[in-house]
Amino acid sequence: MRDPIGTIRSGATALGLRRAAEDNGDLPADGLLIVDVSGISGRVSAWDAVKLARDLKRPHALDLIERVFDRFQELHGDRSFRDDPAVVGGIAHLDGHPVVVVGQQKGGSTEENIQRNFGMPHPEGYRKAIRLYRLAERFHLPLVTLIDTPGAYPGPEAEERGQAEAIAKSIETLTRLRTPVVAVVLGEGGSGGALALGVADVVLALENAIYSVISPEGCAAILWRSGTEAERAAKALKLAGPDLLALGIVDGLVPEPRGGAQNDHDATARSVKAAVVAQLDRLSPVPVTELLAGRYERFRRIGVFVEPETAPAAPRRTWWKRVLGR
Amino acid sequence: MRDPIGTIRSGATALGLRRAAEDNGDLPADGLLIVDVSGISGRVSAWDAVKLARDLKRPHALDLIERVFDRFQELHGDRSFRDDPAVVGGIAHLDGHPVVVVGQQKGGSTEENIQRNFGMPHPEGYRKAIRLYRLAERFHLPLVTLIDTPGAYPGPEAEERGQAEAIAKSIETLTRLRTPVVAVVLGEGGSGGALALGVADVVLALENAIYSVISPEGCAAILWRSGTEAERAAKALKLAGPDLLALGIVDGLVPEPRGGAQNDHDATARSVKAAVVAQLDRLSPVPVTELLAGRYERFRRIGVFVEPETAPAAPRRTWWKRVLGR
Amino acid sequence: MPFGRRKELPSHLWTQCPDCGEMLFNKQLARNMNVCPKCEHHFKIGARERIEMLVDKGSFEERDPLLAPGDPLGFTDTKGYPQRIEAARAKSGEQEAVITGSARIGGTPVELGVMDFEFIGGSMGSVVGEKLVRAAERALAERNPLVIVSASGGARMQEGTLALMQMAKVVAATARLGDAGIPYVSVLTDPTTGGVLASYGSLGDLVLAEPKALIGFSGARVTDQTIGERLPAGFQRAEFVRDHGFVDQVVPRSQLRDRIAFFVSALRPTAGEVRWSL
Amino acid sequence: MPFGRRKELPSHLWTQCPDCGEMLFNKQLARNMNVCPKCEHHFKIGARERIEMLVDKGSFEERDPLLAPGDPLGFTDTKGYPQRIEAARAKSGEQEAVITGSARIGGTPVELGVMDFEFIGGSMGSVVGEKLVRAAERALAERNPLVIVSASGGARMQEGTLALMQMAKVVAATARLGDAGIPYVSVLTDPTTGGVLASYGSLGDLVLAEPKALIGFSGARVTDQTIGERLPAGFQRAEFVRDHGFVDQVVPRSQLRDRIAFFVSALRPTAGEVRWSL
Ligand SMILES: [Zn+2]
Ligand SMILES: [Zn+2]
Repeated sequence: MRDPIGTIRSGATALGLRRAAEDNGDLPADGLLIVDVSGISGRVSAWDAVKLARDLKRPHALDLIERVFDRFQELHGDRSFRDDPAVVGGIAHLDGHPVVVVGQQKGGSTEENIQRNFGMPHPEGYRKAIRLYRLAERFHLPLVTLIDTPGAYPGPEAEERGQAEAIAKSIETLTRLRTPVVAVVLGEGGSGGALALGVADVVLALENAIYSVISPEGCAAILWRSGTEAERAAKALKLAGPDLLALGIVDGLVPEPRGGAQNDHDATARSVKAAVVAQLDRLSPVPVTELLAGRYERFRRIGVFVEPETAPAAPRRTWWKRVLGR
Repeated sequence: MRDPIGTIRSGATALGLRRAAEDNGDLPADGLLIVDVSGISGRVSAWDAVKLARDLKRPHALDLIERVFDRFQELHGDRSFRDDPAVVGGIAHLDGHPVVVVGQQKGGSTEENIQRNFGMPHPEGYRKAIRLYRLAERFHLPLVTLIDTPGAYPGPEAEERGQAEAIAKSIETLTRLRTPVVAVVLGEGGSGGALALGVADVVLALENAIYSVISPEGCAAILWRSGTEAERAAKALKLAGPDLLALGIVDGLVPEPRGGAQNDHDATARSVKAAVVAQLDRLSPVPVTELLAGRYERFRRIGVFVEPETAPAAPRRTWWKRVLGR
Repeated sequence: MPFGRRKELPSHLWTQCPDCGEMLFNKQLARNMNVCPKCEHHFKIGARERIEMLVDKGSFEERDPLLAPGDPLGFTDTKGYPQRIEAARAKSGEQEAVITGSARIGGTPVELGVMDFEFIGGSMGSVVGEKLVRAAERALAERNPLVIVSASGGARMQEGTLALMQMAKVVAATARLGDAGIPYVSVLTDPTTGGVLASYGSLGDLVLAEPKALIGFSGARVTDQTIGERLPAGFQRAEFVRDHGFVDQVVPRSQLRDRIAFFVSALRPTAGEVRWSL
Repeated sequence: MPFGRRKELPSHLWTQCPDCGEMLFNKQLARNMNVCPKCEHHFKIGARERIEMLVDKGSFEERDPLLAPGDPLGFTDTKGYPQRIEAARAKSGEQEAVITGSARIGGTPVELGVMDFEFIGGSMGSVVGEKLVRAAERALAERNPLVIVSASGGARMQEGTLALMQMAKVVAATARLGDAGIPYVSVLTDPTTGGVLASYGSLGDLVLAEPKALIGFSGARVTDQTIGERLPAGFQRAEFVRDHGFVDQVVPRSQLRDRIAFFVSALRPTAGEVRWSL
């Protein structure tokens, strides 16, 4: 997405950004998905979206798996260290088709959240995900990922066991996975820990989901040096559904029931199911090489930058100024 | 190797077993390797071979790597848990060719042995090996493995982190690795923990090396219910070089200096280098599909069994006898 | 159905459950697939009983039933290897430690291998290796899923390094299935240890285990003696091994057949195209 | 050679080593590649200095030097994003947080990307992503090894989720190299954290690191605060990360050029046949 400076500088509502969403290909415009940001009326504030996305009563991965899929058989373990309860996955039927599904799992209660580590995976959670991705690939089963995490767990054991490597490898595996992949952001899409499940042919988000490079609280602490500016940071980060659609981060929004997904898990599941099935109907006949080329292009074009034909060279400092750091 | 009952029953010196060695293909008979078991004179007893193979002063993996290869650059880590000092590996030049080398590393002193865990890898050691196998495959570099271990470490942490899975995956990776592989048993080839590095196109052993399904001490403890019968067990297990050659377990023996490899590391290294280079000269031009087919066949044919054309059915017990366990 | 050969059996008519101490009538136990009705203790069962339990009725065709071990090392400890084989045959009623064949599970044709712990501790020698490789090769040729039910103390010492090499031989064959997109389901039953676990036992696309089955590389006794530490609770039991990431599911015996049927149906090999139909 | 831009620099003429406290003349330090001659502390250096240090003299041809960030979110905290960019340019003398180009290292042609920590903490936004992807795509087209030297606090907050997506964008490109048998060497320098480490930083066929470089997913401060435990000695330092299995070698700055030269020569891409010649 290359644009003249003027267009870019005008910010998120610029034509260039809206075009990204329109570019996102041939999503069926049959009302299952919101694909046109201009069609969204009465959108909630960024901060309300953050609160909705984090609502304890919101349907979490297993709530939706139970409703969207049939005969789900959970598979455990990363084959190297541990079964991470913050990541769930297995084989299931979707509308009569066998698929592999992998998701991050938050709890619906404090107790369950402690068991699920609040949906924050350890490295072994990502390695379990990778193993299941490979299972899908080997047997040519479509892969559905469900994203819902505040982020990867930042504890010292997670660092020691290679949190960064695990996320990186998960991303890498998805970029080349030889089977269709559909990702759905259910609630919180927290940074790299979310992206590890988010490299897909089609990336969808629930209407009130968020997807962000950093938590609003973290951003506020760093940039405003104040945790209380989280609301302002949330707005600035453009992390809510309509922004994500406008920016081309997601390809479509799955409508939520009135007031939010927490009010009706069944209705939410019906929307998710319809959306995912429609996408897999579309992707399944595509030859794998085309699929991979399309997936590459989808992420390849994300980014906003200016590329002047000619421009003045940056002022270079003399070497001694650079040595002296001034 | 199928044989009529009579031949088999006559034991290890039977024609059928010697034939296995002769079947092992076109090893160059230029004196670099001992490939004919009948040509071995003055072989040491099985128990002496065990003692020689375990000699602290015997050249261990890094002793040989230093002498056989040039510009060895050690690479660390399994990319998931730890760098295991009991497994070493990296990229080096061999006779002017870049290769990947991976070996089990014993210490030459008690102190070093503690650091190297006496050459007994943890699961992460095998996972490091697998990573290096894949590196060799990706860049079409030949792989040389050096086997020298009492066995995989049997401690509880090793069990928890999947010792069995790590060994199994290492074996599996080698069976399908798309680059030439030469394995050399340097000293102790201890059970599955050794085999994890031992699935190769050509498997060599130093003349006084041993390779066994179980340690003589372990075998004696189980079968004779006495640790002091280890010497007898060593003999029964046919674990010494000439036996391994006769059984078709190894394709050739690398001659050791007079009295054993411990007496002259440099001369041992020269023998190993000549043998490995000769094998890689032979294997490198072979197309990968043929290489894999040959490697499959090499292991496929190992085993001695009887397949009668017709035979009486085994006596079946009636169901109630089986229920009652008698 | 004659479920029933059991080590733990102390009497003609009843058995005491080693877990909960309950006295169980043998007939009642057999009717319950040799699972204690009170505490769900899974008694060991033989390979024939296992096959009857798993496959569609009448669908099992045994392969290579007569393949028999040689005595390649002339191995003798307190008795000769051939005598041990004879004794194992008499005790188990089987020719060797694995039974292989073709069958259907929930309608899906599969190649099946089932180990029998009563035959020299389910130890793997040349015959076990050869029969399993042939099963895997049939699976590859027919594009049928492979199912192996393990119960083994490991490699058979009496065949020395030849037994060790069976680990590589079988894995070489199952690995080919993986590359060809043909599913391999490994079922670990009490006990699966040593060389069987350190080869094909651990390598299923799916690894299932029976409740509380002992699953480990080194026997717990070896580990305990070597290290001299106390072991964690549940060490080397199926649930422990699942929580440490190596077993997909712990499946009660009563559900095993249906579970395998589901998996071999869902992972049915295709000709490379995306599977988007049942 | 002008090695020298350094945070730690407190004076015109001399610098105190933050590790050993030694007072070092700046000229002496610059001559020693900005490594403390007493304790081997590796001072941070800029991207231009790094490139001069690594490539064959005169071989570097910069690519895409003018690619500049937009302000897609209209992001303003205490100041606007465009103002932050301007300040970073003035401070670093660079247009963005990565410099890319084609060069030779020890005679082997490579594509090179070097990050500059002084440009908004080496943060990765759309320009870093685009320049690195173009470098990887050139490496693929020319079948040249790719070398990326990282120094980064992670993704650039001011570009929001677009910055996050650069992780996937760059990895998608480096992953293609892997499939094509073209080597990618990742060099981690002080500090490499966050989204850069959690994407291409960790994915080199070989991962090298400078001594004591801070390498971690979450900043140690974040980890410490989140968990409230004391951290192990050397936590998130290069040697610690190597011992935990994620770094192949910790390479002193003085040896880095030769080491990379060896690796890109040994792993030189071939047309699929086995490499059995130099
Ligand atoms: Zn009971
Ligand atoms: Zn210093």
